[in-house]
Amino acid sequence: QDAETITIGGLATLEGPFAGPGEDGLRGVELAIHEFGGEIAGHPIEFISASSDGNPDVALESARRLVEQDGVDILVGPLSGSEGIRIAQYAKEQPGTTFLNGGSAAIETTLVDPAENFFRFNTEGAQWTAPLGKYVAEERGWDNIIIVSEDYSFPYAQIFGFMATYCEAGGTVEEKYFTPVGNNDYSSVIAQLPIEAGEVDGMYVVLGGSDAVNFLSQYAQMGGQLPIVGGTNVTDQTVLTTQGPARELLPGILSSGPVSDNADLEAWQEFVTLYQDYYGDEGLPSPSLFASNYYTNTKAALLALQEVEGDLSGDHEAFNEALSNLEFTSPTGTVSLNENRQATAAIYINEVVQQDDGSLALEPLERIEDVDQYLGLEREAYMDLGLPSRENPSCPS
Amino acid sequence: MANDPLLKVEDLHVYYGASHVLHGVTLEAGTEPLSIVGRNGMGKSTLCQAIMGLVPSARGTVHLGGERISGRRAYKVARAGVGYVPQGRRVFPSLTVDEHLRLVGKPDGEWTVERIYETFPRLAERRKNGGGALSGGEQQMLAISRALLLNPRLLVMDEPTEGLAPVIVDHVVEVLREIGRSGVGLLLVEQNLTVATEVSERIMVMMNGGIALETNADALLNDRALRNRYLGVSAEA
Amino acid sequence: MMESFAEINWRLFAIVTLNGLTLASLYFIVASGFSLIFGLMRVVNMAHGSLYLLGAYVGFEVTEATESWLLGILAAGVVVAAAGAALQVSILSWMQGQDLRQALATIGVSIVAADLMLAHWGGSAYQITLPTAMSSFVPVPVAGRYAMARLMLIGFALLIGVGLWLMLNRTRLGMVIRAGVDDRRMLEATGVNVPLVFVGVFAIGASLAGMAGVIGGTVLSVSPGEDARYLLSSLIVVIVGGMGSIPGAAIGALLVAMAETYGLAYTPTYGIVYTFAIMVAVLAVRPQGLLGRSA
Amino acid sequence: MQAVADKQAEALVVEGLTRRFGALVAVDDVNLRVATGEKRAVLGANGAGKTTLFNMIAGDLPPSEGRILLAGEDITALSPQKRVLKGVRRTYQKSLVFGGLSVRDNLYVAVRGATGPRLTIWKRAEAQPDRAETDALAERVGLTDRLDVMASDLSHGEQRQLELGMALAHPPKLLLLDEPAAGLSSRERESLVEMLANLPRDLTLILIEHDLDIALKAVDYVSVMHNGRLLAEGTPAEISANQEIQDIYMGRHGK
Amino acid sequence: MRLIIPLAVVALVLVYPFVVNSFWLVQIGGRTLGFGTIVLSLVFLTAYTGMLSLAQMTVAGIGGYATAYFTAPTGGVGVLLPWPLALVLALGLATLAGLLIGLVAVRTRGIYTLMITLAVAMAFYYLTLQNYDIFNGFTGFNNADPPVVLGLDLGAPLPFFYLSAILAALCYAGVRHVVRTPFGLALQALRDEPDRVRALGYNVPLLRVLAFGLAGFIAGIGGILNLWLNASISPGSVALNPVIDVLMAGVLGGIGHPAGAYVGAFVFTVVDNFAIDFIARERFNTLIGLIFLAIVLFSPDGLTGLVRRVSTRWARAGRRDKGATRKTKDIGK
Ligand SMILES: Nc1ncnc2c1ncn2[C@@H]1O[C@H](COP(=O)(O)OP(=O)(O)OP(=O)(O)O)[C@@H](O)[C@H]1O
Ligand SMILES: Nc1ncnc2c1ncn2[C@@H]1O[C@H](COP(=O)(O)OP(=O)(O)OP(=O)(O)O)[C@@H](O)[C@H]1O
Ligand SMILES: [Mg+2]
Ligand SMILES: [Mg+2]
Repeated sequence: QDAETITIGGLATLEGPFAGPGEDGLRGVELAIHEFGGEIAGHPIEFISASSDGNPDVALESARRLVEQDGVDILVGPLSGSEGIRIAQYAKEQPGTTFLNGGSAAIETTLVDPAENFFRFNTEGAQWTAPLGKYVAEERGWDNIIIVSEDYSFPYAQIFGFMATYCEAGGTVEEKYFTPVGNNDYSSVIAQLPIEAGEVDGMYVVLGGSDAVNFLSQYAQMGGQLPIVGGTNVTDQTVLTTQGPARELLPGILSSGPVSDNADLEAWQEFVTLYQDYYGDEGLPSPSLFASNYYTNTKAALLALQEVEGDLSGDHEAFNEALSNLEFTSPTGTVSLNENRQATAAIYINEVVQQDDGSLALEPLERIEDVDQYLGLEREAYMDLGLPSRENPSCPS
Repeated sequence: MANDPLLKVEDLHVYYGASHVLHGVTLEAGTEPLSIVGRNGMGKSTLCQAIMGLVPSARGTVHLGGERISGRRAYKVARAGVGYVPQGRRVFPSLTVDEHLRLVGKPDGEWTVERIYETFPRLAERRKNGGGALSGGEQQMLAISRALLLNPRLLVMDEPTEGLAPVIVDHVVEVLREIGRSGVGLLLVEQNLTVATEVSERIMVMMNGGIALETNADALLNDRALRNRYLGVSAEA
Repeated sequence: MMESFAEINWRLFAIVTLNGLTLASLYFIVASGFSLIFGLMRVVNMAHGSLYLLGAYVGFEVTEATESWLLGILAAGVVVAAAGAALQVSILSWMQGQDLRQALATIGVSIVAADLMLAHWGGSAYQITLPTAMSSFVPVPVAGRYAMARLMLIGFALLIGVGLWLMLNRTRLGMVIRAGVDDRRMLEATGVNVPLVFVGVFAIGASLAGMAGVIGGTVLSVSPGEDARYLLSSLIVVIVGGMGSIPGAAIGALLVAMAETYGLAYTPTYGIVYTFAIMVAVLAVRPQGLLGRSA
Repeated sequence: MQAVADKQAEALVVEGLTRRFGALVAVDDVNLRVATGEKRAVLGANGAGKTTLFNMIAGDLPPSEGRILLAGEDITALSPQKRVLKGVRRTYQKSLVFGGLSVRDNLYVAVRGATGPRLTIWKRAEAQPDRAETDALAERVGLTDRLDVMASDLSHGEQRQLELGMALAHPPKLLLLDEPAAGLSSRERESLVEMLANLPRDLTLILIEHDLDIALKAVDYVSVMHNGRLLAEGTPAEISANQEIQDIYMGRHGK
Repeated sequence: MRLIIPLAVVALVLVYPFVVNSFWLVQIGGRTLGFGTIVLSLVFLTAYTGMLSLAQMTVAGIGGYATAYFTAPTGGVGVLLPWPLALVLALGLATLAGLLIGLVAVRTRGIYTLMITLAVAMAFYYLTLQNYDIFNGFTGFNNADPPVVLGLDLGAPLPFFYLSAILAALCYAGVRHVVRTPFGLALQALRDEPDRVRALGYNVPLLRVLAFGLAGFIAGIGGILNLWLNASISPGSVALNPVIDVLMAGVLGGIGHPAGAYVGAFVFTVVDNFAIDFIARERFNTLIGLIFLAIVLFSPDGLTGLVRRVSTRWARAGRRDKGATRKTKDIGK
């Protein structure tokens, strides 16, 4: 007997500056479906995608379209932080649909009264950076740094994670420089930064995509030599695939995040080969963080479906149950969820290196297992930290 | 060819949207001046603009000395040798008087910038004024000069004496006569019958978008009945 | 302690001022082309940013291929000029004088252009390699040392500014353009091939945008989204300075860039708000811009 | 006291009125006294300063010097719209009509501006009592059969007629006509002359007109300007007899 | 005869909810009406006063932010008020914003008005982005749901749709009425010849500012509906894209006629949602751009203009659509 189709909706930013990552994210979804041969327990899997431009309103519009118009059973997405918060909120209106996160990594999504039917099998912004703070304090012996960051919620979260462990380890932050999103001439900020190490041991830079490129090359242009560690986006694919002189500045930069190109983890290797075989030169040279996150979440959905043999009756009761208890090996290693349906997984500390073929890649320096939503603190202790903001946390020198 | 008339308009039709404004105008003009008179809203300006290629004609043709100019862009018509004085002056506010003249003026040819300044001393005084900052009459003089400087074969003038002081009108009449003698064609649309009749012997009357009558100067001046019928001027005037 | 503070602040101030000047130069170069088109033809070319971006990408490709920055900027100038001319002929010339419609049409074009460029060049950031001659430092009083590349910007700006000014005020072309803006049909009736003139002007304006793209892509970098940024900055610069006035554009560029850099340096939070506030203020007081001719 | 009294008798008094444009003195120390109900023509060569004089009386241009009294009251500093409410109306040498509105609406905007509340948003124009006035106006300027045409579709002359109609809305006290006959065909000129002849007795008219047949017929008194100065004043007869004026202005016409 | 179209529209709106699914009801229907009302405020300004304002989305945003601030405080930002009071305040603030923008823009003309309002819009965008005390910065406000009135949850699809429909209808009727009143006629006169209007006894700046105020009020209503549609508002809601979207919708529908606002909003919303289905996932923006371009090129007065021209071919077509195009054409003169 042929069971009815199960539809999966993919929601990502196919417009605006995040279009590149968005496309790669959806590749991740398709890849997972492809891996399962496009069907689960006799249920053919159908895939529909919708686009956003990073603006919550638009994300919501597309989500509604997928859920209410195309009647998807499972929605994977969205890509960016504030979109995620909005969609998680929408999930409450749609108990009949199961939502899995895409690439979005805002803390609040799964922390501030989380939706029963919203699952995030990828780690979020603060989890990504927590290990790095500890690392620079202990391995590099930094005890006084400055921070240069974009002025909105995602960077706040990354700084939050970083400082949570860094300050814990006794480090101090001399100064935080926040620059408005989308500013591209940093020379005036740079003019205020120390040129080489001294009072200040290093600089933590949390800028996205081309802004990172601009900052790095302008800092170099002004002759800056302060050692730099970066937020996760400072070394994402947009930056690593940069064309032109800025490339020379990237090798040696440290960052932390859920993936590492050269991790000799076979789960990751398999994923990369799978990706490259399926997409050839259509895709990026190697899958981006977003591809892996979308892939992980989709795969989780498919595994859970397998477990319940595609039974979505009663508002996905069994299916959601299965998801909550699911533990599996994602490209970045074992993933499991906590009571907020937020992933606990491994995080890498990476260094940018130049490959023999000239391309840039992330070389793992260290792999930290089981980083959970509370960054290894007690739940209460973590909650006491409050939510990230410009001022919070703070540990001035 | 020599035997081609300077201006030949055949069965010219013009529409504005749905309203049919010119109903098949046909006329010929040689180098002797031709005046067109008629009440307001009869289609005189439309005819001029159609000849200049400023409004598209739905049907009919216009020839200048045997060469077809209808359907051409305005600048080609102008280069073919038609000088145009539009109704309502249409001077360029952001150009000074001097710039207006130098824009079109050429060093050689009948009319030069210097000659214009001699003909209209008032303009010479206002040389540096912006077009928008001129008095109505000064603008009118400028509009006329702009057309003269092209040294055209045919002058199309749409109420060129509007807003000019009587002395200047007399003066312009002189100039037009002289132009007529110099072998340049002249198509003059006028409300001022005196001017029309002084400048040209041949007169046409337009009514409801067509040439209603061709007559001559003194017929128009003396035949009250005719004036009444075609221009609506009350008989006892 | 105290005077060391003062010292630091002076150095900072000097550098920030230099940054302001150089950024202003970049803005001016982009805006000059925009001003030419917007100011003189009353065409609000909302696709100006796209032309900038296109220029940058073309410049990058050529520079990489030929290893010559000069060839890069030349190619960009030519290619984008052609693109601009095409835009004028194929679309804008049909709605000459209807500035709202033209603005909208160019918005449509910019949407398509942005999408196609994204398809071709992807989302990553591109940076154009400097001629080694330029990638050095020069000693500057108070500021200490300063990057040659950025100083070069000022040179370019002066060059272009003077060139344009001469073209507009010392040639017949300038007159023709102004007249054409006032009453295009009437100008045609005096025998001027207005369409041709306008295509020419548009091509020049566009090529300026293209070359600006290469310069911007060298000193900063280019990536999707830059088109909107430079469109906006050009709008503000030209509006503040006054349509079609090249000196105006220069002043506008200075004001905006200074507000931006000082804002970023001293009050990062609201820096950007200020630049727009300036524009609002200027227009409220002088609706035609600082040096604009009142229409 | 006495002075004040006979000032009141005068609809318009202009004292030492001067307007400079840079170096040029467009209107140079002009003094006028126009009695209530008087019909006055202002003649003068092109660029003599007539329109500029109007602009200052109507408030469109601030004078450089001098003052303007309307029925004894100093209005020099008043805004144009205030002067309209005091009964000053003008036409423009170059027609300024509202192209996007029908002829009727053009006239109605004029009626409304001259009378009561201008910002009513409760009742539609059609439902307003004063709507009817537009027909009368159209009648007077001979546009009755064009009432529903878009003003932009009118011919030049028709626009001149409309321009005049707008100035006649809601009977003005002081009417300034700047070359009303320009662009009118002989037929329309006749009806203009008729219209001028039938203006209410108490209405004060100042007329700029280069068509002397009209100008000299329609007025009781003439002021002649030259290069911004008041050159001569007198009855039409005196003026047309004046040799100097013939030479600099009237040309053959005077003879 | 003249009633046919209005009646048809009313009938359509009444049955619509019962023939479509919740997506078409809320996201297409509701959005068309709310967003359309914002577009209406733009069309009103452009068509009847000749002033093109890009700040209408901003004014709407102010209405939305105010409503959220007073009905759905988030993260310590905002003051909870009873919803009727909140709405009155929101509309008041929107109108005030309109008046202020009018005051700033009053001396500018045509394309300059477009620019100064664009500047205002961008300034406001960055303000919301950077300010956390009033606008809660990047995150903005979430969970701003419509009130429950006498047990009727206005947030539920059906009530929300009808609420939007009623408000939209009122705004539309209001505009149609105002433009025929002496005030409205004066605005149109001012669009064509400001100097002449002054010489007829009107206070031109006052007229302009009031027009902006009225437009602000309308935009405010649209802004509140828009907020309720998304139950959230953030800087993204007043960024450059939405600001331009309003203009695009207006042009699609026809900036010369109030009906164009809703037609445009509808078409825009549909294209925006479904373009992605017609063309390869990545390139659908090209399609949107091309559609927009085509409309601008081939029907300057938008879809309504197209319809009007076709339907009135026989009767006085020439004049009418001349009148309509004039309105758009004259901007910036
Ligand atoms: N742009 C236009 N659109 C529609 N109709 C027009 C337009 N211009 C003129 N008309 C109409 O066409 C007819 C002829 O106009 P035209 O200007 O040619 O008359 P005219 O003889 O020049 O009148 P006048 O002596 O007043 O200048 C008039 O009825 C006028 O209403
Ligand atoms: N805005 C201005 N700037 C500079 N000069 C001006 C301005 N307006 C008018 N003028 C000059 O002032 C003089 C008087 O102009 P005005 O319009 O009053 O003349 P007029 O008597 O009305 O002439 P006409 O009979 O030709 O209309 C003219 O020489 C004109 O050039
Ligand atoms: Mg005419
Ligand atoms: Mg005059």
